Amino acid sequence: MSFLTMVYASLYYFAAIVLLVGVTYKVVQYARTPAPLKIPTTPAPTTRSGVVFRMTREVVLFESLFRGNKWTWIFGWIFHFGLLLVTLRHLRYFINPVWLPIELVQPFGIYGGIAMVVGLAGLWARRFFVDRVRYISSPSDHFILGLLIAIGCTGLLMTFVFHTDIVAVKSFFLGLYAFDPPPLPTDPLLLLHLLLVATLMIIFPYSKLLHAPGLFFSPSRNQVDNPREQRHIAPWAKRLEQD
Amino acid sequence: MTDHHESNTGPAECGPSQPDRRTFMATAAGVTAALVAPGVIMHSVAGPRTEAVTSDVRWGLLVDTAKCADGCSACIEACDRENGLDLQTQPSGAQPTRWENQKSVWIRKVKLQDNQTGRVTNLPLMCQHCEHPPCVDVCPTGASFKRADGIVLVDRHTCIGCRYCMMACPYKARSFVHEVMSNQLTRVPRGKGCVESCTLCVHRRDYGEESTACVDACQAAGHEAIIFGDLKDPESPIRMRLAELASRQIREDLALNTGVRYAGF
Amino acid sequence: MAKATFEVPELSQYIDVPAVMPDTMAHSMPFVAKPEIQNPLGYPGELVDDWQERALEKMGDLLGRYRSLRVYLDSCVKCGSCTDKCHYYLGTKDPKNMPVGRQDLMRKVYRRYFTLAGRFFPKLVGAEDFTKEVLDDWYSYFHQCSQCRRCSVFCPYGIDTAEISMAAREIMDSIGVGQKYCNEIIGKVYKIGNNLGLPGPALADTLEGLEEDVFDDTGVQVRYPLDEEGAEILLVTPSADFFAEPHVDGLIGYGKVFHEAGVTWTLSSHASEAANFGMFIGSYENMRRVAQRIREAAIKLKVKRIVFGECGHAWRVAYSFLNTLAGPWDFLDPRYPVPQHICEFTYDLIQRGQLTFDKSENDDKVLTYHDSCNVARASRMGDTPGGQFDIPRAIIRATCNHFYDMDEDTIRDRTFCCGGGGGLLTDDLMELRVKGAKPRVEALNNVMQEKGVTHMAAICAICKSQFTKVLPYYGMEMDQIVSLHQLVSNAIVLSGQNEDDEEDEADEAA
Amino acid sequence: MKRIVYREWRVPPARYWSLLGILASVIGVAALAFAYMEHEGHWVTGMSNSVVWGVPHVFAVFLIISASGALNVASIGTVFRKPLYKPLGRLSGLLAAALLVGGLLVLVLDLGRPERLVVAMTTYNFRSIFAWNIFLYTGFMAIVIAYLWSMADRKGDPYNRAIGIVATFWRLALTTGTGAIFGFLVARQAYDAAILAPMFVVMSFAYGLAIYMLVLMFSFKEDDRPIGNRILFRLRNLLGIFVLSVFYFTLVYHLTKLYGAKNYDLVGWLLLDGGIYTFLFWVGWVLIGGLIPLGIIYHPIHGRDRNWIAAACGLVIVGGLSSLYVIIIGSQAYPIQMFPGQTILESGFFDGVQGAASSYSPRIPEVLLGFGGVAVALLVTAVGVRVLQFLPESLADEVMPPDEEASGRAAVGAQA
Amino acid sequence: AQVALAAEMKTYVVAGSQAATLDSCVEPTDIMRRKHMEFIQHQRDKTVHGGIRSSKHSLSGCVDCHVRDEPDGEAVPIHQKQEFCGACHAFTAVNLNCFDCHAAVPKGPGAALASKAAYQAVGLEQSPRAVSDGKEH
Ligand code: HEC
Ligand code: HEC
Ligand code: HEC
Ligand code: HEM
Ligand code: HEM
Ligand code: SF4
Ligand code: SF4
Ligand code: SF4
Ligand code: SF4
Ligand code: SF4
Ligand code: SF4
Repeated sequence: MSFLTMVYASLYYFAAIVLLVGVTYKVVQYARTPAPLKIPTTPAPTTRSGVVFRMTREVVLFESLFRGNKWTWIFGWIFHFGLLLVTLRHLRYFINPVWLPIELVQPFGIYGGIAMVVGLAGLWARRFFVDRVRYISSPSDHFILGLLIAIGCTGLLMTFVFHTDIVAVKSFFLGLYAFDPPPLPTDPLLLLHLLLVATLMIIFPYSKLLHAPGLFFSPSRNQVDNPREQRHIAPWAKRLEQD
Repeated sequence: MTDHHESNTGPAECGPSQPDRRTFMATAAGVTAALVAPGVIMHSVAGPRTEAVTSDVRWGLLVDTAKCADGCSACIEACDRENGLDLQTQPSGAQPTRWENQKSVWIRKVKLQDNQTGRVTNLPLMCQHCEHPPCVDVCPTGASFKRADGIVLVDRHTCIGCRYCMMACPYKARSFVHEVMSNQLTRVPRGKGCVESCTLCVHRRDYGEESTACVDACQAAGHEAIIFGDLKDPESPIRMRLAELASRQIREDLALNTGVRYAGF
Repeated sequence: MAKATFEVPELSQYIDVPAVMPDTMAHSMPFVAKPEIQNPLGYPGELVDDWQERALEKMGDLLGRYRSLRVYLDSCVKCGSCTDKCHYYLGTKDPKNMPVGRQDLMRKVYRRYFTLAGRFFPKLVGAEDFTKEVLDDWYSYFHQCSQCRRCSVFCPYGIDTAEISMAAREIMDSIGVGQKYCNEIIGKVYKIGNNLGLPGPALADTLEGLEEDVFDDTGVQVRYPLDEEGAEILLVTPSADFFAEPHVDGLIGYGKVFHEAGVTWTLSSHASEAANFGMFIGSYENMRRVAQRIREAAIKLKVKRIVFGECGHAWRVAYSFLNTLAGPWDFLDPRYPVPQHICEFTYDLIQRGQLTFDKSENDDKVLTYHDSCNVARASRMGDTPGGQFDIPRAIIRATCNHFYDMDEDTIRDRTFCCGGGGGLLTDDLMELRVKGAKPRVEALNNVMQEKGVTHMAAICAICKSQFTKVLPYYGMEMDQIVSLHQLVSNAIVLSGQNEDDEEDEADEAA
Repeated sequence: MKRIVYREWRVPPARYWSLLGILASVIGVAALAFAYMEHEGHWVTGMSNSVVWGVPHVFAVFLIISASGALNVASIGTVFRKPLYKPLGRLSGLLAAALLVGGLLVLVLDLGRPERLVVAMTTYNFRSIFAWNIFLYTGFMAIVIAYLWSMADRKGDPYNRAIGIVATFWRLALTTGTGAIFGFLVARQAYDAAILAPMFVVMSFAYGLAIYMLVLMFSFKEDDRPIGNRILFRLRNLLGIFVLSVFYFTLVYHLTKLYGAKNYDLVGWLLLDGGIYTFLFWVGWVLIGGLIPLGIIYHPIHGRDRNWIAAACGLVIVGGLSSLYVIIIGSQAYPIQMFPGQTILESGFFDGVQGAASSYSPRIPEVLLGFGGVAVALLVTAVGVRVLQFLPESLADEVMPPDEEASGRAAVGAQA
Repeated sequence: AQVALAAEMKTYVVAGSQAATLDSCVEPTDIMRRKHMEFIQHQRDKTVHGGIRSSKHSLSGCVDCHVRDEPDGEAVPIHQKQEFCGACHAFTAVNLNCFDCHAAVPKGPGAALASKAAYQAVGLEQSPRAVSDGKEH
């Protein structure tokens, strides 16, 4: 195994562990923390299935953001939808045989990549041009946007200009599963792309990227509006009752 | 492959002899192109073309309707075979009469009667390879184009199948591939969803063959009603014939300056 | 009457989002609670020495107890969607009044002490030490949030700044930095039974007076009972309803409605307060203690149902938390939800055709309706989501001929807070209250100009008090704000009511 | 003048979602039809090498020109400074965008190689009117969005009129361009006429307005919002004028065709002898799409009845579809005249043997595809009015701005 | 870019094809892996518009050289999942529609001519298929 392959293999083992353990830890932590009071933002659904529907609208359409700010919504949505397509397309590097639905959406991933970068650029522009958003932006906000744009641009360059050996890339990742990765192509763009992606994976559990799992645990969105019908009480609050 | 071909050979009058002769042609033009080339058409490059076509030539056809025989369809069948149109099969479930109007036809026979004189004329009709082709003007993607040597083609890699060119062609020369294809020939790729038409046997042009399938067939059938050649070369047989015969373009009023000319009607 | 030591914002035709002007409100701080106010609530009397440690410890404790806090502190992506949604930002231009700006006051401390990134790269992620300056900012700006939840409506993750303000106030209380207004009131509830400190006999007096007034007006003996054991309904209403205009007109209305419904009802001197300021200071324990009084009163008076009077945050605590804090309510009549809102009660009667109205009694007014934020965004009425918007409007439509809504962006769940909620209804925060009312007053002003609206109805004691105080700053009349049940009271035709009286009143009005 | 208040469409959720459900299922069926056509190839449609554009194009062209017509209402408001029409502007913009989306979708899904859409979007042949139309359509979309923004956002207000004027011209160009798609086809006798372009323009006015009125009346009725007679009758009268103009152009079209002597046979065929096309011309185009609606609109009693007005709009739409069927398909069915003075006795390719017209009968998948386009347009509209403030709260007479005559005078006065 | 060690890589060249008997593709293998699509697309435009048939990146050439012949001489369509183009594209989930139109086996008169230039590029006169027996079509 060449030195480079070894470095990247270890990097990816490390990043994957950080990502998995970190996100699992956070999710478990969220799930374990009680929500002692009913605080859905009303009007809220009065049934579980209603909540699922509300959540779906939030996740798929960013409904609240739509009501809040159309510009952010349009860019944010373009970015995330693009990211979704890119992710689906990328699955082909990690599963073998590739599932049919992935094969079918795969070509759209390229447009997804373009959309993603466009969306990110719009979001970034807001951070400079809207004074309120400028005020609340910290270096890490810029950093994450820059990181994602860099990932997108290196990827797009590979797709359109400096092709890499996809077969070898895929073999490398499949090899990681078996702890025996074949050599990784040494195209600089690919290495850069992968380095940035590993960075993203590593910072995920410590950064605002936690919004993705966080949304599902937000009490103002995921609670059913039925406090009069059902008593809702947290374990620690129950203890108060006993004294 | 061989058996396939046999099953598709047309009426006996021109069929069986074809394959052999063409094989010979192909080999001759390919392997020993240099030997065959001299004396043939001056402008055509012998062997696979290495330089892009230029406008030094303009390919065209001259149909002498007087010679075109009633009841003959040799050119049609030859074209179908040459270009793999005979491989079209009616999709199961298609209604036969509609299918007749949906399958591709690059060249067809038309039989006319003059309203005044009652004179009957037979002629083969294909893409006229207009100099100012309306099909090219209207094509949104530029898939329809006129090659420098005057051949009007569809680049089927960029054709989106909008069929606007078919609306625009005054000769109804184009066909839309309505069904899924299989078993195509290597030299003539064609498939569902694109528009196509007579290419003046463009592959033959590029491999330095001297004539088209229809011309060869007509000759083989003994009619010699079609002549192929370079309209720009005063020495070429087609120009010579054009000088001899009174010829016209179909729908001359449209001023398309067609590359296919008709004499004798 | 309005004398201002600050500039009253100009109203415009539309919601203008101002450019940020940092620190315009840094000086705004409510009075700090004295030890004698703090102690009864179980808090240290003044800033303790090891405050930083204790505060962080408390923060850790709350993070483990409230999922909302934990998720909200982690999830914000600084998208900016909430930035122009807070009425305090719109009115004061202070960026720390942008909801996310306010959250960040706590988030930067959270990041510094509770996350890896903040521990190692504080500058990068905007983490900061918990210094005295930060604490001062906390005290200032977490008392510039009326916990109206408007920001949570527009946040893609539903991040509710109110939850964070509550937690911050709880942390500050726990290190001895309490707000005088809220904590004093909670103390009064413990001691006397209501926010205003009205003792039982005073209540009885007032209610007797009401009965007389109503009889004079209508010739009908409408009762306003107190502490009547065995009554069917216990009415819990904000203590403001007992004396101040326009609140008391609402109380008169409730009585008339109960009268027409033919049910027996009573108020309680033990639970003579619907408001629960425990919520404002984010203290589960205090909130629970206040709520328990209602349980005790219900048991003592052997009532079958509990109905709440008009008050926004009281209704939130009642609707959303009462079952949790003081439940289960298995000893009450299971056919009715516990608790019920007086509007639900009235609406139900209207639906069943049991009330007769003479709408022309309200013809001197052209109305609009202010959705009180806690009703709109933190609770419900009726069976279907959004009932809290439709039911009050249906009542207004049933009792008035002229009604127009304000601009769509400023009503229903997008309603603007009156500016006085969340424990800020105190004179030491007058500047904040006036500025914070701007967006609401602006929308009101627009319908006044365009539709000729004269009055705004509300169903919240805080809103009513706030507007009575604040409208004059904007050149409007303090009596332009009315109770919803005041309209009911005006229009309702009591059975057996004297016809002549009615005409008299009509003449007067004309 | 009072400020116009716009509010989201707030029909009860059950009703709203069932409406969306119905539209979505129509779209779903259309999607299946598309998948079938795409998988099998076009042989499953009624289209052939003779009639190459079928029912999908009828729908697509109808929707596209209606889109342009729907925007007309907004234009009248801004460009011609008729304040009465201003409150109608936003819906007009939305509907225009929605109809265009629906129409283009049908057009694209009927392509032989729809997956090459991106080719169509990236490679252009600038001599092709069709390629220009791609620009016209995407440009239209962008302009409508800008226009909507300028109507809805206060920051956009200063640009409103400028954008409105651009939109108006763009719109005219778009319909002219669509008409020119046919008008430039010298090959086909029935098309080869400059008058097709202006004819498409007036058609677009009529059909777009009819759709607009139906959508407006429906959405207002569902949400209990009032529409005053003043504005409704205004729109009705306008519709009357547009239908009359379509009539006029139909007449001129046939007259110019007759003028060129070589077209006698074509006109004769169409008016007398064209089978389904003759029927659709007289019954669909002339009677249903023209005479009956005009009768209703100018009827002293029915003309004031909302149900009758709605019926008139519906008939105009049916008539519009018929007229486009005649124009688009009839003209292809009529054989190309390649050999003047000759009769074709036999042909290997349906060249109008003995003058016979080509046959075409629509197949179910292509019709479903067409309906899918309509459903998409309606769905976009329904979602649009629900989530954004497109519909004015009221169009009752008393809240509407004064008639432009009055304000026009005022404006003149102000200038003087 | 440095060359990935091709030797360690799985190869898709199938036994029974001409390619299996040869050392090199029309370009070095690692370049082919990365850029073959550009080559053929480029060639495509040159051929269709310019009529140039003599350059080495012709699709017919790919097919002719890489297609696998069954022992009985029947060629197996190259885009099938187990075959050269098909297997690799299945691995990378790339859907090609080239073979909607293009013959996936050398077929018909003149097929050998179409692949000739590609063969010449690697130093062979022409496809052995064309000369081995007379049944090139
Ligand atoms: C003259 C024969 C020949 C022609 C023509 C040819 N190839 Fe190849 N190709 C080969 C050979 C031999 C190899 C194996 C090279 C090696 O093992 O390194 C190969 C390898 C490849 C590979 C790498 C496969 C792998 O698994 O590493 C690709 C991709 C490829 N060819 C594509 C094409 C394409 C596309 C064309 C048409 C432009 C084409 N080839 C034309 C002979 C040919
Ligand atoms: C709809 C039919 C169709 C499709 C799909 C198609 N082609 Fe072609 N292709 C053709 C036709 C027709 C020609 C012209 C052949 C000629 O002129 O001799 C051609 C020629 C070519 C040529 C030049 C001839 C040769 O053999 O080198 C190349 C290269 C080519 N196509 C590549 C491709 C590629 C790569 C794809 C897929 C991405 C593709 N084609 C898809 C129809 C098609
Ligand atoms: C070594 C594996 C491999 C082999 C063998 C191979 N390809 Fe590919 N091919 C690829 C990969 C990987 C891609 C896609 C690159 C991407 O997704 O960016 C691709 C893409 C293409 C594309 C572009 C498709 C598009 O949608 O843009 C064409 C055309 C193509 N291949 C033709 C061929 C043909 C023809 C053959 C057989 C002669 C062939 N390839 C053999 C790996 C291979
Ligand atoms: C369930 C999945 C997700 C949902 C529902 C979601 C939702 C959102 C929303 C609503 C926003 C705010 C709007 C905006 O600024 O765009 C946002 C912002 C953001 N999201 Fe996500 N997201 C998800 C997953 C992800 C993932 C997986 C990533 C990263 C790889 C990501 C990266 C970001 C970034 C960087 C921002 C901030 C953009 C900015 O700085 O303005 N999101 N997300
Ligand atoms: C380990 C994970 C990843 C691997 C192995 C990987 C690999 C690749 C490769 C090989 C390409 C070139 C595709 C081609 O040439 O056709 C590519 C493109 C791209 N990548 Fe990644 N990538 C990874 C993760 C990501 C992530 C997390 C993102 C986004 C946040 C991303 C964004 C993109 C984009 C936008 C493109 C261009 C569009 C496309 O071809 O899909 N990649 N990536
Ligand atoms: S005959 Fe028709 S297809 Fe051929 S070049 Fe002329 S217009 Fe084009
Ligand atoms: S069908 Fe193809 S060739 Fe004809 S106009 Fe459309 S894109 Fe051009
Ligand atoms: S020139 Fe070739 S393609 Fe054209 S009709 Fe004759 S045989 Fe057919
Ligand atoms: S082969 Fe010659 S004679 Fe026979 S139909 Fe064709 S052109 Fe006429
Ligand atoms: S809860 Fe209300 S007051 Fe507090 S930050 Fe949010 S919008 Fe502002
Ligand atoms: S809307 Fe929510 S996520 Fe966005 S900045 Fe505000 S609090 Fe953060």
